[in-house]
Amino acid sequence: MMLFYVFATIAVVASMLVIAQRNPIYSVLLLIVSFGALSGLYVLLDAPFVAVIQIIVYAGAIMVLFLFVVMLLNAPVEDMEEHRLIGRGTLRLGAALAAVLGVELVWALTKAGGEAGALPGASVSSVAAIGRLLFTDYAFQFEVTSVLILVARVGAVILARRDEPRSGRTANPANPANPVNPVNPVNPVNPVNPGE
Amino acid sequence: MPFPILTSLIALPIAGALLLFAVGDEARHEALIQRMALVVSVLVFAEALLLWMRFNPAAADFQFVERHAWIPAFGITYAVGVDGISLLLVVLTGFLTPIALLSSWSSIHKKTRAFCMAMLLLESAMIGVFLSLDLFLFYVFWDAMLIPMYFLIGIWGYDRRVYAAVKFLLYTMAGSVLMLLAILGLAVLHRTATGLYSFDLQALYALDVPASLQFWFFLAFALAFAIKVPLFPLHTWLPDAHVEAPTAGSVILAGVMLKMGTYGLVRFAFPLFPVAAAYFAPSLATLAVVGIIYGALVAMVQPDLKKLVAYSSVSHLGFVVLGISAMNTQGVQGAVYQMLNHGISTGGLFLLVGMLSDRRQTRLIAQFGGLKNVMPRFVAVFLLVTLSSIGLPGLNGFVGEFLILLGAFTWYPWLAVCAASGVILSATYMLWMFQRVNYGPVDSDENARLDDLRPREWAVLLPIVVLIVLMGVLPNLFLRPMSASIERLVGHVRQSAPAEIQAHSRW
Amino acid sequence: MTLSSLSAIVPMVCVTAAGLAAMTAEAFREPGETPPIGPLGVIGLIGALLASVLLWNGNSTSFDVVVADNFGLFVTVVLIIVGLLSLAVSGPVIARERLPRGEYYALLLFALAGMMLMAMATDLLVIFLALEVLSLAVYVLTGIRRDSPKASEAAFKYFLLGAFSSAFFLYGIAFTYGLTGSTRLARVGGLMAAQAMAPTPMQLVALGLLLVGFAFKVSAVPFHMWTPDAYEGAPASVTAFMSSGVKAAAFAAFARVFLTAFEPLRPQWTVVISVIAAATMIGGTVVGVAQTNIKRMLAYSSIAHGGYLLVALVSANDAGKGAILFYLLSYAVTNIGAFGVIALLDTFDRPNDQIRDYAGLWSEHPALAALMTIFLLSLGGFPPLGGFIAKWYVFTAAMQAGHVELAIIGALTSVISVFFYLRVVVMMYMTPDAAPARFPAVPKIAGAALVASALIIFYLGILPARVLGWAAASIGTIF
Amino acid sequence: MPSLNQYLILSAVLFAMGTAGVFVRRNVITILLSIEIMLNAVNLTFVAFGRALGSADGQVIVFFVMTVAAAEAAVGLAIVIALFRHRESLNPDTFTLLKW
Amino acid sequence: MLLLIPLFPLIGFLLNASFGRRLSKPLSGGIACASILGSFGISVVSLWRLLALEPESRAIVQDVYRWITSGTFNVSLALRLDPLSAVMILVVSGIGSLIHIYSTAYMHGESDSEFARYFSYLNLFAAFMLLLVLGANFLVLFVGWEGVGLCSYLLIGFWYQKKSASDAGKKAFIVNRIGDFGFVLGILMVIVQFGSVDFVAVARSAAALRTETLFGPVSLLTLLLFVGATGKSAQIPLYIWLPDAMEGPTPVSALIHAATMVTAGVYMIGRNAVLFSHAPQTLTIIAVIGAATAFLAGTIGLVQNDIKRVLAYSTVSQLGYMFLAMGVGAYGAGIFHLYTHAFFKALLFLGSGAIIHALAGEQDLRRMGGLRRALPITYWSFVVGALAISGVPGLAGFFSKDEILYRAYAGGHTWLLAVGMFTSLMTAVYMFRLVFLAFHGERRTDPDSSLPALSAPPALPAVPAHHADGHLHDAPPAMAVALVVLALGSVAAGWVGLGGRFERFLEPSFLNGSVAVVDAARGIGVSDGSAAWLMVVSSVIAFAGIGIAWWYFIRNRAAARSLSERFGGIYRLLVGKYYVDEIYDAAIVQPIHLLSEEGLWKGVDARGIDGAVNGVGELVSRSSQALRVAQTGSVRAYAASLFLGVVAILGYYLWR
Repeated sequence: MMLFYVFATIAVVASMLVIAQRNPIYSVLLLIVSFGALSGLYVLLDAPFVAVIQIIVYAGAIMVLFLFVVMLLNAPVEDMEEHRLIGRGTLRLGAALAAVLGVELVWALTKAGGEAGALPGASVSSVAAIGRLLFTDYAFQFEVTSVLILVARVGAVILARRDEPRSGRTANPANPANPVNPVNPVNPVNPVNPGE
Repeated sequence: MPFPILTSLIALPIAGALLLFAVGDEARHEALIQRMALVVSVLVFAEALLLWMRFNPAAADFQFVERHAWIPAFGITYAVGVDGISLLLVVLTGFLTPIALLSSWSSIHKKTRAFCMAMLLLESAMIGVFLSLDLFLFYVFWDAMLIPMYFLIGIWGYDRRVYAAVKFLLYTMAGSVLMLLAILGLAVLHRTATGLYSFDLQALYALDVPASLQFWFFLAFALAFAIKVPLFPLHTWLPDAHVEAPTAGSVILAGVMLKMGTYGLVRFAFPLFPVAAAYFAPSLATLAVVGIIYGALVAMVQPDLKKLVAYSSVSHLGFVVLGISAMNTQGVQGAVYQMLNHGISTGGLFLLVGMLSDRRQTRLIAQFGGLKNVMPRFVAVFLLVTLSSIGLPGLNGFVGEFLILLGAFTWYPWLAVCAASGVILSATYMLWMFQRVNYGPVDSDENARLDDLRPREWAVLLPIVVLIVLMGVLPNLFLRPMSASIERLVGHVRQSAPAEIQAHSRW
Repeated sequence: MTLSSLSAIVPMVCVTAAGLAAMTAEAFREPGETPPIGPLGVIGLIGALLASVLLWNGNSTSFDVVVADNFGLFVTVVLIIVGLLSLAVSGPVIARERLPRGEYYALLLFALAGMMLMAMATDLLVIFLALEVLSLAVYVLTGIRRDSPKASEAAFKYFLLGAFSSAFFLYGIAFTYGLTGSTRLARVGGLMAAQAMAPTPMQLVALGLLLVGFAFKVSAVPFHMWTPDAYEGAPASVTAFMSSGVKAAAFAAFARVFLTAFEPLRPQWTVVISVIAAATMIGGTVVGVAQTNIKRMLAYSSIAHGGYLLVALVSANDAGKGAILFYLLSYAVTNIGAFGVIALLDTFDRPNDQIRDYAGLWSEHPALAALMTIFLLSLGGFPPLGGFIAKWYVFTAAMQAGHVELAIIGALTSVISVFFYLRVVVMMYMTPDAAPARFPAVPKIAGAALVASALIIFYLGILPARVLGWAAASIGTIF
Repeated sequence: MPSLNQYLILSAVLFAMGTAGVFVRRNVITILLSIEIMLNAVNLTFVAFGRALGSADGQVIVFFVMTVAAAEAAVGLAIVIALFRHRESLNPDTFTLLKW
Repeated sequence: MLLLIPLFPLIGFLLNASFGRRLSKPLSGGIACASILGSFGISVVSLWRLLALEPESRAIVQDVYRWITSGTFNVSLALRLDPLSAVMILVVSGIGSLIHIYSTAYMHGESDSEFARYFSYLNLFAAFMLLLVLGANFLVLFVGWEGVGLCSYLLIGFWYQKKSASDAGKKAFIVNRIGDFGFVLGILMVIVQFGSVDFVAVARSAAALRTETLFGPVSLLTLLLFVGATGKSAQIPLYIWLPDAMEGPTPVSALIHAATMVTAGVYMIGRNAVLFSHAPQTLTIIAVIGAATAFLAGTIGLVQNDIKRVLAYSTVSQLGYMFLAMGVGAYGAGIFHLYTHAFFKALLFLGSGAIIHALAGEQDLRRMGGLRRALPITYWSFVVGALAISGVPGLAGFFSKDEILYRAYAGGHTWLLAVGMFTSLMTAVYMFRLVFLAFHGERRTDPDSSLPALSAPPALPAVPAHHADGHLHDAPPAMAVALVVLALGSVAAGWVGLGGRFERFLEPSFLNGSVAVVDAARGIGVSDGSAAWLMVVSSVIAFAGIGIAWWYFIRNRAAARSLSERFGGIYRLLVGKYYVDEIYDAAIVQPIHLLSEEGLWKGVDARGIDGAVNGVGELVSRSSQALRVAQTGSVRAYAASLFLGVVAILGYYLWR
């Protein structure tokens, strides 16, 4: 019980800080923290497998990817200049909406009586069981994800690839002064799909 | 299986239009294209006459009926048939299209092939409207008709053609989509009653629609038709469309298209919803009478010949609607007859005005004067057409107007009285226009240089002149075929209206 | 597992295989040569088509999450047509824009596979995965013109909002799973029916969140904001593809989920979807009036058409059953045709995507002008074109279901929409062209494809009976 | 032993925070991060529900969600890079070539 | 047989209309005269056949064909010859022929094509007029009725280059249309009341009714019919077109606007005598209006200086006389006067035509005088006509007028009698004013100073000087023949009515086979010698009138001058024709025009209705622009709208 609150507070506070940060690097790091807390919660929900891949995949891979991109683009601090197109009003409205959304969700959950009970003792937690599920019942989904990742990889490559300059209808605004090294963002994802 | 004459009537112009594809639309083929189109339309007219020959005037019911399943799941059939009411309108369409085509020979030189194709497609759509016995089919033709007309106005029209074309299209659509919903409502109603959808006209005649729904449906139908007619407050698209359309377009528009509205009232709105019709008839008639007087008064002060004729159409079609609303034999028969008259005389007027504007590139009355000195034959024809449009006895206009007035007088005398005052006004504006255009000395030398009717123009006008006299002298020739169907229609509508409504509408 | 149990996924497998083939071909090509990648895709699609024809009425299931029922197959066929047409119109664009041919075709085919899966999936998770597959592919295709800031921006907006919406969708799935302990539509349906009388808040939240996810994909107001930007930014051929394909797939899944699993909650969702439908029809048409860029204009028009489809969905009864499918077919063909024309007219050095650029098209490209006119009139719902029958069908369904107000709104908005379709027609036919001969020549294949779609439109408009029958029968297999 | 609802409420709060992220930060990266927050919130819900239902499906689904998240992240970041090439900025408000 | 009567001129019309411009004058004129003479011949023959029949059953009916059939309503083109129509066709075709012949000379100045056009119109008129009087039912009559209106429109505006001419034609047609408006409604009421349009049938069923003591339907419909008559026959309030109609060629004025067409109204009432007899109120109204018109027109006629206008007003006044007769139920007398009037008024017009012809278009009395010696034939025939119209005993006018006056007296309508007498006094005065000014005194070419100048008719055509003093030639033979024949007619025509023979002959037409309601209503026979004193009085009046004219216009002109100065106001009022045209223009024409132009067209149509229509479009595009701006392009705004949707949906579900 204690632990739950600890992890919960960490997760919430960290996430709050994530969106409170000006510097994206801090945000990324803080997000990793909050993910750690989440994996702790997963452990509490005795889902060790999820907890582990949460650390490996999320913290280990995806967040690193983020970090990588942030550094690549090295645009550490966001520019503070206002853009008249979207006024403060819209932003306030948006934030308010987010708050309202939270309230609504929470309200819905509290109003719902049935599931409020304590969690039953027994649970399937062995990695083996999950593995079996994954390759029997969920085999098809698994294959689908392989296509998904293939798409993602191809997309990432052709979008992020440094293109040879060509004349054309869009003489694009002066290219970045800083040299941009070609990145292959797909690597981190490899470990999670032995399917390929 | 007998020869599907009606289908071939609808298909022939389309076939002709496709045939025109074979010819390239280079300028050197123009003459060929024009001739081909003319031949096709003349064939259509001939076939229409054949139809008339073989038509049995004694029978009240639909004849030459063809019925083929089309969308069985929704009880939609390809059903066409002709009765006394639609017969002559089909003939009229067949009659006016070649004339319109011929009249455009000298004036249309841009994209002639497309022009001829549009005219032919328009013709088959119009014939389709008159022949359909299935509401869905009717609506298909009804809407399809708009497109060629839109292009005719928009491409070959005068200066503000685009505005006019778009206005025409949207105005008409706005009315007809609501009619579509009403049609769907009817089909759904038929389903709830019998378990099957049906868009078949006769099946829906038989269906008894609850009064409350009838009102809404009738309003939807009436709105669509009133816009097409056009009835008084909904008429403002007409002057623009008429003024901007090319001569051929105006002829077809005035000659045939406006009749779609009144035809729709007779064929659909009244017999399908007799109760509502009975309820609304007096107000409809009142609007019509307002339109008669209003149209005439506004026509009186128009500086532009085409606008004047356009407003006169508003006035004339007011008579038609009045006759229909009276829903007695004389009224309806007069109304149908007046549809034909208006088609011929107003068509003739537009042709004449077109000839003037071809020669002088203007339609302003003030620009003319003393034409009788330079083109006496033209003026003679002009005079005859003018007289027929002011309903001089012995010419076609009188018969229709008198029957309508008779029908209305036996129904609501006061309406007839007000409508009759239109007789004075029409004489006023037409003769005033005639005087300003044709009488007096020739003041400008452009006018002095005008030449009289050319042979082709004679060919265009002569049929109209003949019909004007013929329909005035031997109206029974045209009245007899329609009488049986009209008698039955009137009987059907009048019986279906309950007593208290009868009392309200005095039917 | 026997081989027959795989049959249901054959169509999408064909397409995926074609995609892989395309990639390989691209990968191993000598510099300078251009392997016939388009034809590969065509072959795959033909295979898929054959497969679906063979599977017709088979109702075979694979992995218990994919079912090749007629509903799914109908949509699959629609998607195959979309695929063929977009392959045809893509060729010139790729050549002109120097796009990476192999990747382009591969992504397009993968997206198609995802769409087919989405149409056939009977499991929320699979639907989600399929959704992601097609979305990611389309995001990339949208931004594939790397050198164009507009394209990248469009991709970015589309991606960001798409990611949000899929998060909501996923959250909805989570709640559904929590409530029913499964993501299989059948079981979900069962448990929903169990307490359809007094739905718990969590049920409603799940419903709402799923609704949001779909509403975004079909770009319904107020989830539509991405549509015009994405459509404008993407290459016209891609716009053609996504405006018809994505919508078809999304609506298929939408219909399947809401008419099977959430059918018990119909009273709950009818109201909401009706409101959204009305808002979509009005918003789409009204804003479309003011557009000056033809792609944006058509984007708004496709938003509006989404509205009509939603009407068909709410009034999905025995009358309106087929309406959705038929409308999807006719809309997809028409829309892809219209965007195809735009794609063909756009040149290397100028987009030609302003409405005023179409001035005098008639005198330069009479055929293209005629085709464009046919497509626009069909979108406007004029007989005797497919669009008319489709609208008529939807309105019939609405009247039958008693949604008269929706029918009226639909009718009136279609009148307004005609206004802006006509603006293009006015430009093409009734406005003298400012600068002559700006338009490129039309490649044979692409032209043939457009003619084919025009013919399909005429067929649907004049002899719709058979297709209507198929549509009704197909959707009959899901409820 | 916390109840299911506590987990759910926690995830709801996180989810809401994710949504809020779009508006408080004027930085594309952060916005992507907030999407990740939302996905994680959903994951938590899945796991909690799975636990409550005593089935492993929840966890399997989370596995797939993570894959999706990875893929999305890859594509998203690629798009951001492409975008950044055109404009020296990560501020979403600057990308307004397409409007009206 | 009967059909041939109108058919002949119709054929003449068709020939001249289609080939006329290629025919020479003698040929086209010949065709015209031949055709009308032909129908005159047939008329005489058919009259002969009519007389052969029994007096009571004198009617020949020819049902040509079924014209309009609609449900229970059907009309056939039927012709009916009975005493009344016999008289009419004789007058029309007879006088018509004379005028055709006269015209060949009178119109000789015109070009070939114009000449042909003139005669085609004239033939067409004859055809329609004959159809009018032969028609056996209201609709056929109406065809003729409108047809002659058309012809009068065409002939008045014959010189279409003159604006005044085409204006006059238009005015005539439109004023007639106003009358026809009433007439049509009358016909409709007849159909509704009696279920038929056939005169005999209507008369039969009308006879069955009781005479209306109050103003009932029959009174109403007869009144409506009478409105038509006021238009056609130029009675108050619609007489205004006739004076202007003098713009047409003089023979036309003689034929259409004196002898035949304008009497159609009188004929129509006579034709429906039974109907009108059942509506005493209407009859009273008719009588009063007739008397008033007679008096009013007479007063105006006194002071006009355009020779044709004087005649025109006298025509109006004489027509008023006829209506007075009809109004007091003296149908026979009315028709009798119609018949005699046809002779002498045609004569007078043709005479004036001869003068105008001789003076090359001069119409102003003040530019005439002393023509007696120059134009003897014209002079003497004119005098005969003047004597006849003034009612000098022994000439045609005397008998018919006296008959009317007697009937008025016998019917006890003292006031009408008085008015009638005073009118005939005025008639004598202005006719002889005309004679004296035109033919006596010395030759004048400039306006006579002794005549008050303020009555100058608009735009006197300047007379070529050489013509003014150069020798004048009298009427050429074609014209002379017509003048002489008509002069003889004006002398002799009256005698056929001696002892009421004429009326007895007509009686069956009025009874239409019904009971003798006509006189039963008043219970008096036709005039016998019993009222000889009345004859004396009226002859005295006639001579008195001539005397007064002699005193003022021969003996001392100054008196006339001083008189006109003493009563300056009245004089101006009369010269200004009571300013009726001006009043109508200000009260009706201008307001309508203004209303239509500013009010309806520019106001209601353009601004109101079309404004609303375009307003809708405007509204849509405005709102479109407004909504469009919401698409700011910022992804965060888009996200906001997305979330808005989410929150709204969830909120709806939770709060509901």
